[in-house]
Amino acid sequence: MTQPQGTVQLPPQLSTIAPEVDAMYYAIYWISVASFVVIVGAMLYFSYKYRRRPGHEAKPAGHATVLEITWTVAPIFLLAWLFHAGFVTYMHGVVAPDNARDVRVRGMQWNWEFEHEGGVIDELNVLKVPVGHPVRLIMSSSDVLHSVFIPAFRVKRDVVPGMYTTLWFEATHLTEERTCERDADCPEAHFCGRADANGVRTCALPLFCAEYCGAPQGIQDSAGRNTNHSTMLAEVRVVSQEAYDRFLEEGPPAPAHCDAAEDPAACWGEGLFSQNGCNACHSVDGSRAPGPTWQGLWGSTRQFADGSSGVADENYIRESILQPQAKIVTGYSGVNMPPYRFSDRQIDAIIAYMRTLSE
Amino acid sequence: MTVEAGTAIPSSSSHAEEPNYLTHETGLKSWLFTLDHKRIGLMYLVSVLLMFFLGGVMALLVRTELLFAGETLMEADTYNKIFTLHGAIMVFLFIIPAIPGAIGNFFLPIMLGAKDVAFPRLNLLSFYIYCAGTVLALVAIVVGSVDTGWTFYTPYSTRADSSVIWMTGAAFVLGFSSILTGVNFISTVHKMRAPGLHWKRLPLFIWGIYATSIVQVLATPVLAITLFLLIMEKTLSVGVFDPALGGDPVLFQHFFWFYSHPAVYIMILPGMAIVNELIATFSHRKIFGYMFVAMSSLGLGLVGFLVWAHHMFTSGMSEYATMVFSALTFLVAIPSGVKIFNWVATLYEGSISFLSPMLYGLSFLVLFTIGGVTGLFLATLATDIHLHDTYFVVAHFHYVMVGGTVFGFVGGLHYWWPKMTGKMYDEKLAKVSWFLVFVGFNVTFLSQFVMGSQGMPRRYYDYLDQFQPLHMASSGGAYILGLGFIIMSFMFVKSLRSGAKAPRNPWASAGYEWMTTTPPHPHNFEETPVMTRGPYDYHLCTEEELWDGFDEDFQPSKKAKA
Amino acid sequence: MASDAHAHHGPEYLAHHFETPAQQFDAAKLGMWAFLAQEILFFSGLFIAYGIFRTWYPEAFSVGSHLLDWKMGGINTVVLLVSSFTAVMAVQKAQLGDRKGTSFFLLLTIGFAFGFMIVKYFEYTHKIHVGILPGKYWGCPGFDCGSAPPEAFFQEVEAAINAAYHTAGPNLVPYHIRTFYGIYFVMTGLHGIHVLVGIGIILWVWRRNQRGEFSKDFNTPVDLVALYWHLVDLIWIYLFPLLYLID
Amino acid sequence: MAHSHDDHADGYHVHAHVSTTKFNLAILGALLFLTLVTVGAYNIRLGDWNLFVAIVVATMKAGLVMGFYMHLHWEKGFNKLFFLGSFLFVAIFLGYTVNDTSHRGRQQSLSGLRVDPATGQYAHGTAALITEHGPFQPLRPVEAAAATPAASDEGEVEASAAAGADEAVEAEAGEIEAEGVDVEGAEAEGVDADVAEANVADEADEAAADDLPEE
Repeated sequence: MTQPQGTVQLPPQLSTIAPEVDAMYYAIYWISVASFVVIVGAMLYFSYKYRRRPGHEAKPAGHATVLEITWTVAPIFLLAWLFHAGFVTYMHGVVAPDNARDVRVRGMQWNWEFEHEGGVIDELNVLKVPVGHPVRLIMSSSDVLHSVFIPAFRVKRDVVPGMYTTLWFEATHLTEERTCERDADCPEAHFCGRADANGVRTCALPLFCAEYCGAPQGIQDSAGRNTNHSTMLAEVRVVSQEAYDRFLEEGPPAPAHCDAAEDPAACWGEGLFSQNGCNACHSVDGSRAPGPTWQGLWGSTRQFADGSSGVADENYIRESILQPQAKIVTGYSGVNMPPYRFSDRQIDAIIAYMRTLSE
Repeated sequence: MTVEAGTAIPSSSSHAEEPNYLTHETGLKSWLFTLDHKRIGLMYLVSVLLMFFLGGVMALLVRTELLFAGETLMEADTYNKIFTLHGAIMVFLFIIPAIPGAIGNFFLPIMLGAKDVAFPRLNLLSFYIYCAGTVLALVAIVVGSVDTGWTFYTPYSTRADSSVIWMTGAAFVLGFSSILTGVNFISTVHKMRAPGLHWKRLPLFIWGIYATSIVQVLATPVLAITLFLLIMEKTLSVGVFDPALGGDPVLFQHFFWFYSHPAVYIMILPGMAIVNELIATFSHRKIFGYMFVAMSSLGLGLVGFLVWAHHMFTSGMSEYATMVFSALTFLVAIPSGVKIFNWVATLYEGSISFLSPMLYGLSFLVLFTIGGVTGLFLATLATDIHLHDTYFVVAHFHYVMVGGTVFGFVGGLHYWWPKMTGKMYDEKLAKVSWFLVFVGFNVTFLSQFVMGSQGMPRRYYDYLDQFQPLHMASSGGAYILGLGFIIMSFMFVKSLRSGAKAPRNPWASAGYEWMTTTPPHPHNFEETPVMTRGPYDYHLCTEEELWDGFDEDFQPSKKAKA
Repeated sequence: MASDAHAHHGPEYLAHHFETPAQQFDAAKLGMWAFLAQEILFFSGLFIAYGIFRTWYPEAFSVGSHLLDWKMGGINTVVLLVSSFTAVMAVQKAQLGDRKGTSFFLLLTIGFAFGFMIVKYFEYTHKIHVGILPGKYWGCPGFDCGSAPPEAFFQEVEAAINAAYHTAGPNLVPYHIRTFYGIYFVMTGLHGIHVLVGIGIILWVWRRNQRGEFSKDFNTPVDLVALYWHLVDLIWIYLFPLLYLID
Repeated sequence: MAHSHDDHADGYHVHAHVSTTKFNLAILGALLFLTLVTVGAYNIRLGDWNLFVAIVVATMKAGLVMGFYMHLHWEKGFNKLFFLGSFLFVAIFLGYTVNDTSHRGRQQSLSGLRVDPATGQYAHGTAALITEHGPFQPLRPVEAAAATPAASDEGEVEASAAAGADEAVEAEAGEIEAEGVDVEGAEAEGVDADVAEANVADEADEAAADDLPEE
């Protein structure tokens, strides 16, 4: 499958709606060029022909009602057509097909979080979508306005706090997953994504935040870049449907740098522990925090607020992550841990990490 | 125009002894407390030019930062403040008051043959309210960090720090200056016309300013209440716009654009108004389809109220609203088109001279046409979704606001400069600066069209490498544009210091304002004029009216008189 | 009629840039109407916010309204209507050249305006004291969110919930009641500011009248200030049922 | 002088309408009567017709004030047009804005909605108290509510929700039920006394503050 080429004006068409939108774009473009040539051409011609010079005098202007009415009324038909065609295409882009796969999108200053069917949350700022299948994004924001904009798909929709908005698209081509060092290494419409833990960067389609969402003073992301509206950039990876299904089943794969680790699962678990903000409430060194410390937690006997007790085994940990309120350890009632959704493999990784804290 | 028996067109030789508004009273007090609309107009002119300079510096800072990807000159948050200030200063402190406040104030009563505007005290008051607003805006710059963009979208603005209150307060106050000016002009146009000046003889400049005034009076209060609610939201937490308190952020956008879209017409209508005068004078011809052009101004003003939500097609509002607003938006094209067609038709069989004001007038036609047709991309729903909030939009509104309003304003400034100051300027330098401004402007913003349609979002501090060449081109254009304006300021300063004395009617115009002395009499006309012909009736003008006081030194096309 | 621009040729009250008193009067009138149109648009934003949130959150508006005392609002409505009458009488007296009558009715209007503000003062202070406040200050007596609301707060809200037409059930406060109070305070507050401004300019016009500046021929300022005052009344005519009288 | 102005031929005499005292009093009477009507309509509880009657009566009163107290009835054509025209612009403003706010989520389910009808989940960024409790909160702090049997009893809440005649209430019934469970759950956990004492507004305050970027 070769990638289509973009033009001087527009990026390549990588979604089903893109050719429709581009057809409208070029229709308007040529109408514009024609109007411009006629108006400016007439202006230049008259300017030359009737330039002030000896022996030439202006004729008093008359008025031509027929002419006036013609150029008032004639454009209406053209404009009505433009509106109609534009609206029809727009509605194609608005109403998602029934079989679309839903991806929930959360915008926050200055990151994107994508939650796939079954509660699979990919790493921040990465959106995987299947090729050749409609995808519907259900979006909301937890702080200020953002806007999802994928130029290659010709879609854009604001992400509003307190309100759901949706958009859908169907990607027509796989992204070229090649490693890169700068944008120029990537094919058209792609950019060189963020470095993973090993410093490896891969080409992907850019997903911009198109609605201004500000910048704090001197806040930097892990790569040392200023975090702000312009770096609220996610990578769109169009993968095959099989790969997408596998992803849904297994959740996001362990990060590449963990392959080399002594205990790859624990390495991944540690990453999840900090990425998902578990460290805000759980310490790993036994110090007091809003939630129980993880040091020595694995395998210990837990006393619950309702008087019962149990051993912290795999089932208990799994339940505590997915339904935190099911069993409350004495002394921690009133703490409202929200439920977290992880794939089985991720939970296994977290447990593996927890084990290392009890050794 | 003839003035009734006993008075004659002041001849160029005698006007040295005539009292003029600049010299009949002196001293700082005579300016600060003046009720003379001409002096108030000049004070506005000085203030808006200062603000234009300030906003221009911000623009160059923005473009310099964008010269290269990543940090070039400043940090991200500084950049955000700078582009916010660029927008807020240019919109609220420059473009909106520029033409009505400065040129409108100066020439509207003169063109009506009136001694002053209907409410001179109110006029001075609106100038001082403008000053108060400016001070508030400067306070906002000094005390803090307004980085919300000039649109103050919630909930970002409700959560940003309290300097936003100063800036929104400034816009609130400036709104009242704008409203009072509008009220004043409406009354003046209705009630202060000289004998014989009926509606069909009204100069098209007046028609444009009149339409603007109506829009100002009806739209600006909505901005005031919007900003008031925003301030209340920040202080009293009323929660109308903030979802964290149960409000609706999209509602803020409705409120904001209900003003700010008509505000686009508050900006562009006066620009068009000036272009009418430029084209008529330098073609020596009445504007073709005069009544259609006049009515299209009112039409634009009215239609301007019906289309505000086309700024919100991606905002998450209902598709019903999207459909209605897209359909109505196309209506804007009709009166705009009528104007353009009539201006081109005016050139036909005219006698066209290419002095610097006319160059701005013709540039307006070219640039506004580009600004207009690119509007079609944004009115059409399918393409707007792709282009919204990208550099395409930035380029589009700069073509309308700068290519339209600023070119109109600068053209008008050249055109009326001799009448206002009594001094001529260096035509050669004027042409050089026009050339630089025209070329610089197009380089700056044509590249932004391409960037935008390729997907470069606006208000970005940093960008992908693929946009690098176009950003550099755009910044380069901005420097050329800046240079053009520097040469222009030099030219005007030079004219004030050593410009030759301006004759009564340097452009051989039939416009009413050229019939009085230069600089004008403190009461505009020594005696109340009686209009017996229209302002563009060149065929009814006497030799004396048109060519008297005409001096070959300033007027390269004098030969054409024959 | 080329008139001499320098010399004063009309009555004293005729400004130099007008030709005739009628022109001056017409210009002033038109300017005032344009200004009033501006006021209408100014308040429109609040009415639209009101309309949208009332459709979205009928329970909040129902309960919120029952927390207001319609009798207080009713008294204020009557006060403002009567003050409108005194204002129009002041205009009539001025038109007839009755200086004393004009002053009398102007003062009466000011008196009613003060009456209105006094009633508003009691309403506001009670609300603030109890903690019936907008947004995050809901339930914060005197804007102090550190202290618990007084018992009166709970009793009043409970009574309102029980009396409201749209309600969710006993002891359940609709969250958006704080939005209703946001709108209530902004609407009545802005209206109150207009009343205060009105008091100021009526006083000023009264003073000019006392100085004998007005006559049968020239009384435009009285006319204009009355127009402004009627507009203030006009807005209250809508505010009263929309805020106080929701079932 | 002044003869050349066609629109004010008799320049020295300003012609304005003068109303008689009797007429002004009659208008005042009508206004007071209409005030009685609107208060009366409120007190006989018209329910859904409340807004309609209120608007109609208020508009009649406004008409009287504008027409006769403001002398609009005798005003010049353009003044009338300008002032009354401003109401047209208000109508445009209202009509088009409401066209959006009351039609969100019609074409594309979910788009523009605040609650996902399928899951009952509120969109992110909603007021924290709503995401926690739904659109209705217990009047008294949870601890106090426990003391009042009516408020804490789940069945009671459910019943009242079902009894609510209003559609909106019906729609929210699920939420209330969920909230009832919450209350019960909180009790079962023996909520920290400190937490319970903090009043409802405080929680909102804190929650809102939590949403703010702290940078």
